[in-house]
Amino acid sequence: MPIPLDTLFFAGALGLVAIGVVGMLASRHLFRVLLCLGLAEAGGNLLLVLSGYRWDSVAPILTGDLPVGVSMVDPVPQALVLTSIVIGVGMEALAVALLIRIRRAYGTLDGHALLARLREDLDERLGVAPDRSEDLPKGHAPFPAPAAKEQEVNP
Amino acid sequence: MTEWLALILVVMMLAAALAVVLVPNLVGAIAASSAVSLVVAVIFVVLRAPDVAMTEAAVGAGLSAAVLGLGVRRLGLWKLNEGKKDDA
Amino acid sequence: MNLNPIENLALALLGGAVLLGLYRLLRGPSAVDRLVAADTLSVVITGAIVVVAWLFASALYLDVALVYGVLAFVGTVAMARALEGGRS
Amino acid sequence: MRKAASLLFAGGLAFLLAVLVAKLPFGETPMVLGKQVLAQGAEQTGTANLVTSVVVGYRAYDTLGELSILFTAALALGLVLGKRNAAAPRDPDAGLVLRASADLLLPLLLVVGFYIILHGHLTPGGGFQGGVIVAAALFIPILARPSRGLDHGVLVWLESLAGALFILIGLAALFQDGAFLEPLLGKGELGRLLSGGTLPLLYLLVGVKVGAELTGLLVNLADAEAVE
Repeated sequence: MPIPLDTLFFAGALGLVAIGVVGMLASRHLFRVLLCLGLAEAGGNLLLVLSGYRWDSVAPILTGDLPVGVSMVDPVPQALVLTSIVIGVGMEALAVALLIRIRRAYGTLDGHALLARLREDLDERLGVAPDRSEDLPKGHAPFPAPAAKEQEVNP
Repeated sequence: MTEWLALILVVMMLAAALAVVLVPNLVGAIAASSAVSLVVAVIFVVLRAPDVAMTEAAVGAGLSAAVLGLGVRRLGLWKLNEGKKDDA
Repeated sequence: MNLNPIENLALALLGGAVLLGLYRLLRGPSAVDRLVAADTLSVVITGAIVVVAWLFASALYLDVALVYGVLAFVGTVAMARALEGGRS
Repeated sequence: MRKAASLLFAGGLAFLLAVLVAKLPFGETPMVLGKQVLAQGAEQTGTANLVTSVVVGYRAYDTLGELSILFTAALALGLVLGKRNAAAPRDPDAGLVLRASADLLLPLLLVVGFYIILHGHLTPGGGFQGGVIVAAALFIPILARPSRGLDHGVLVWLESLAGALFILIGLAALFQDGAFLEPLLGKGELGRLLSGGTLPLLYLLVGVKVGAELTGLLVNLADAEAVE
């Protein structure tokens, strides 16, 4: 059974975006989140180029042996995607550098552990007692009042 | 014939993308993501976009794999542990 | 698109090679297997781009294959050095 | 709570993409802008590759912005990683195969890269692709012999020079009672190497700048000390 080419490629691009986004949301390791971000980016680029495609046309480059009256694909989305890919690799390198620093500072790249650490750090900085148990109501939690730190916050 | 080839390309792209999410070892995941950008480059060629295909080939095959490989090496995540997933 | 038998044969062989490489990429028990599979796939896909350029009767796409063939080496080498591990 | 937010985000994204795809025309005539570029691009800019005419002709100002984004990324990477500890030992050299092939590949890759850059207005390719290839060419020897390192000063000078020349060409066009970055020097004959006025020159500068930036970025990443 022949499948129409446009449906096939659109399904592929959308599937790539979907896999990337779901992978970003589902994975805990930050490096894998970065890889999934790359997948979603590739899918988005594919969608953009697909939007400029045209049946029975040639690449937007004038050559000597071009048949008369042949149509060309839209060059504008291609130019946009060209710059998007190069910026994407710059961002990827920056993200890798940030991961190296995070690993150096916290010793882990697990997203949940990092979030917990960040929350504790912020609470400590603000002088608020850390609320580690989310299921207990706030009033029940033992609340050690750090007097010195409260003075720091409200002078 | 050409439809079947396009189907093979799309299936391979999605399968490699799933491998990026599911493969336990990070180096294997990077290899799979390199394969994804490989297929995306071929699809760009089929869509008559040689400029974009060339950029995707250069970035996806060479530069991105190099950046991610260096990152994995510097992060010390390169070990060949296949048993457990994502020892952070 | 009407193809003569030789073009059909070339496309069928390329499709088979891609499927075999994909099998090893998905199955490969260790990261080295996946890495070698990705490298093999990049060689096969370089050939596929050349065949596509022949089918489109346009020499423009050969540049893409050139860039691909040259740069796949860089990515593979970078990942191989990552597999060697960090400072010994 | 967080799972609900994730699900909401994924659902919203799926809805957005579905609406987008339902409204997109596939395989039909190009959009208004694309039609204009296809009809007049070759006469107005004199380049055979219409993607190039969009990137460095009609959208050269955006390309300048993109170059500054890439520059900012490289700068931020250097700042985040910090300065290399001079006393830290470097990685050992690679084996014989990689060292020998690095010596062979460096000139070959440089030739391919500059071919791609210089023919950007005639065949597919251009400054971005060629810049990536040049960066890969300069990076392979470092991968083979990490002990040798690379001089950052030359890279910084090349990059700044290319960026400054890009802006200078734009300003020259501005004072030639044109617009900023409008192509100068006539169109030439379509399809020759010396055609398109200043567009190939601009693309060459883009290539040098991208190559220097990406090389610096890769060297910085390779120099970052290993984490225990």
